[in-house]
Amino acid sequence: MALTKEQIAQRIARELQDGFYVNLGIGIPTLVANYIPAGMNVVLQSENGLLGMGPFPPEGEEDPDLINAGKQTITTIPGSVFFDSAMSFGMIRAGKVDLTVLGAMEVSDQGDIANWKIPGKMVKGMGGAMDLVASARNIIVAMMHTNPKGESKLLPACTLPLTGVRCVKKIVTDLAVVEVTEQGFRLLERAPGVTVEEIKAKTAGKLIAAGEIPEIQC
Amino acid sequence: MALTKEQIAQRIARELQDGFYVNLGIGIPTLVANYIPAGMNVVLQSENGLLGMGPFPPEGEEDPDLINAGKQTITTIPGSVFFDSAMSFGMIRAGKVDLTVLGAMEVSDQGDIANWKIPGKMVKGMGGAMDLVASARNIIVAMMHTNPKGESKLLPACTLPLTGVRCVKKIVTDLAVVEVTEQGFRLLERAPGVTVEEIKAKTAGKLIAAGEIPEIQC
Amino acid sequence: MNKVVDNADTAIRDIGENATLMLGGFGLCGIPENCIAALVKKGVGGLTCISNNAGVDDFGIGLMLKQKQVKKMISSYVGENAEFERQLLSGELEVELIPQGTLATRCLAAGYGMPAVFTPAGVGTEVAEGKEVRRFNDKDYLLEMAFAADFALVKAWKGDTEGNLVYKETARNFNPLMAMAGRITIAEVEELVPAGMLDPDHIHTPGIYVHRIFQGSKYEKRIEQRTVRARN
Amino acid sequence: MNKVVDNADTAIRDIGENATLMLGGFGLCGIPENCIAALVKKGVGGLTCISNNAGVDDFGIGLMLKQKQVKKMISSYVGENAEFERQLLSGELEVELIPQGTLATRCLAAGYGMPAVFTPAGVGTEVAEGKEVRRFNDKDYLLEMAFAADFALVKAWKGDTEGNLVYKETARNFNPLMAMAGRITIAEVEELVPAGMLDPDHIHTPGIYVHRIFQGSKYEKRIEQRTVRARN
Repeated sequence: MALTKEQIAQRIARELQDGFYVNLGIGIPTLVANYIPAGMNVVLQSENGLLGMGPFPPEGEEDPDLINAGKQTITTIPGSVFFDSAMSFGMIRAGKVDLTVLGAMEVSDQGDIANWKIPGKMVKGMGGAMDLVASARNIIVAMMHTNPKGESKLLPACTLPLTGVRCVKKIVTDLAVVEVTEQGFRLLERAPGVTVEEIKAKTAGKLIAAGEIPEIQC
Repeated sequence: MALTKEQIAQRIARELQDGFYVNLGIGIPTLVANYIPAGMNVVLQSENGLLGMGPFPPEGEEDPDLINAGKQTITTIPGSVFFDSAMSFGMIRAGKVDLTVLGAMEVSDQGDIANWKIPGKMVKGMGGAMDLVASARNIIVAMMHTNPKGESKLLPACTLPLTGVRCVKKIVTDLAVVEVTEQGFRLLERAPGVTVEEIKAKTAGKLIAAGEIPEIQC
Repeated sequence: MNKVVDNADTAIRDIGENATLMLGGFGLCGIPENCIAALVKKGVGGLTCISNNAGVDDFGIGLMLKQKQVKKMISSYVGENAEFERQLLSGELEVELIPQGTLATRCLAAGYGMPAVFTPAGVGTEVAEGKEVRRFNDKDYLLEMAFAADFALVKAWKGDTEGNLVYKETARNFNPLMAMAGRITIAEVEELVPAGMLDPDHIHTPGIYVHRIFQGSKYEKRIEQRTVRARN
Repeated sequence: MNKVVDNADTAIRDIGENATLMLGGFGLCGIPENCIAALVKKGVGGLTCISNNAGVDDFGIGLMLKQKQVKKMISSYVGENAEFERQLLSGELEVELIPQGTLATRCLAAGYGMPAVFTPAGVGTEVAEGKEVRRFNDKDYLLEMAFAADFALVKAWKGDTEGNLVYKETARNFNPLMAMAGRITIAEVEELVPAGMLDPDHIHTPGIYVHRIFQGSKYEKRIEQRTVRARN
């Protein structure tokens, strides 16, 4: 059975390590924050200038000066720190953020990612995505395995304008956990009850599935 | 009669304008601070990270965390601000400092300056001098017209290793006020009682002395 | 020299047609509300605006867009408003989209006297088109130029009469960077205090970068995405 | 993950022979006294030290020089001590002098992930020898590389258990820049407080840049040039 968005987030949360600084994109990645293991110290970076992002505020306590990169009202936690956008992207470029999780429209089996622009449609902009993918040491993409038309989003080459090249390290979809290697996608785990054959059928890029492929433990 | 060091500083102080941000080097330049006209708002920058340098502290109130670029204990004034060395040289490079006054061993009639190194002698380093001369929009050199051997310090070309090229705008010495122009040094003023001929004799670089040369008013 | 001016109208008095402006803020957070209102009142047009976002239909830069005062936007993320989209599609408005970190760093470069900077953002994408690519330590970088802006309009929480500024929380964002990058920098603050009232260790923007300052009024500080959690 | 360590000895435990270190401070102001003392005690040698100055004979980096632990100094201004001069003239010590702003900016570059920066400092001088010169807007600049250092040793006034740092007055100087630039950054502070005790708007170095932190002891904070005025 395919994973829900919550389960994708849950699976990604298993990649977290104590002491990690993490940047979570909009959408499924945001949900990862809900599954940080208790007792694990993970600090969330928001690229508009905050380390140590807390939960949404209780109603009535919204602070217009305190938002995240998705422009949502949020809170701080003990140890939070504010800084300007140059320092924010400075620490991103310098590789100080241990893990970046973001959504994508397409990923290639070389690790290229497209997630900001669809030709012919209104383009809103790349925001901080190009900086993040060009800089982060460890990028996990959270997305559905196929698009609403049923077409694979894991491709031999991206068809949409790129956000970054050779940068994605791992992909967690509703069907599988896939690693990007020199040889192409390598299937690491499959959703409970989903066969390797189904994943292969829904992966347009080169997929290596060697040996026993375990089911995803969320 | 040749100017004293205090009089050189006094003359340079006449170049100040209300609202100026000024960086004063070690030696005679430091004395300029004593002659800021009353009521004129001039803010002193110290390149180790302070805007709004105040006077030396009263005895017993020295603060080891509060020094100037000459490593002297100093004080702040209302409106002072501290910053790191990157921002300090950032504002210098960006041309935000209106006037830089520094000493020199040699200045050429092209505006080159040498003030950091004498071959064969122990070299202490350029500190912030190369950044200042390469960046400042307005550089005045305060120095004696000749060295202790009586040799001119205003030369056709510097003989010592350079600190910066084509950067000095004006020179105030014990004998004269000289502007650096495309055509060479231009004599603007002479010390009281000092003749144009004496200045010419003590200036090895090209010196233009056209028309009546007034005496320096301190 | 007195940097303090009475109000936004006086502060922006010499912003003319076709000027290039930087406007601080991220979304609607930390935007120079008073300066924008004054620009709308003044009606000056042909503006090039460097700002991370372009406001919403009835707030922020959106108010200037509605009056067709903006010729070109240089931003990282836009289109939160319908009028923007309409003008863009009709060709009335020119838009240059650049990565957010590149936007920030090109401001920093201007403020720090660096003519250009190298960033990996956009390598291998359409952002790299026409730009110099250079390899350092086995990684490619784009050469990006420092911005030049006639005016920077920034919003701070507190400021003093010397032009020193302190920002609050994430309303800091691009404001200190743009404050450093304007040929003329205009700061509006929620509270203007005499010099000496701000802790010199805690000033974010030194006054040397600020040319005019005024205490703004009637701050709306609108929230774009109000998100809350249930009270326990 | 706990960044807090007991003392300087623990903090510097893995600094080995021939390591490249950055040391914060300007003159004797804001130097990592405890870390230097621990390095002197440990006796590790062959060090390359990036620091604006090199201390005096009996304080700061001078203590390491006396023990011949330093192979190379990268500084903007040195020679306030006799032992330094002796080692330099005898060829025991290698010295690379670079402009102070270049030193600061090469640290900033490392901390901000910029591989190289352009600066006009040193154009036309011996500092430019062997370096790429590039013209932007009719002005020449040198291309200067970001620093790479194994360890950065910095001194702050206050710090919290997350590694966030606040500096005092001009003891800030190079400390926040080097804090960002070390592969491993070790911060010593006069007062270590629990996370949440520092105002998040007033932190100079975010903890993400700091790997180890400890509360130092017995700060001497020596004054190099004691200058006073007569009391009125």
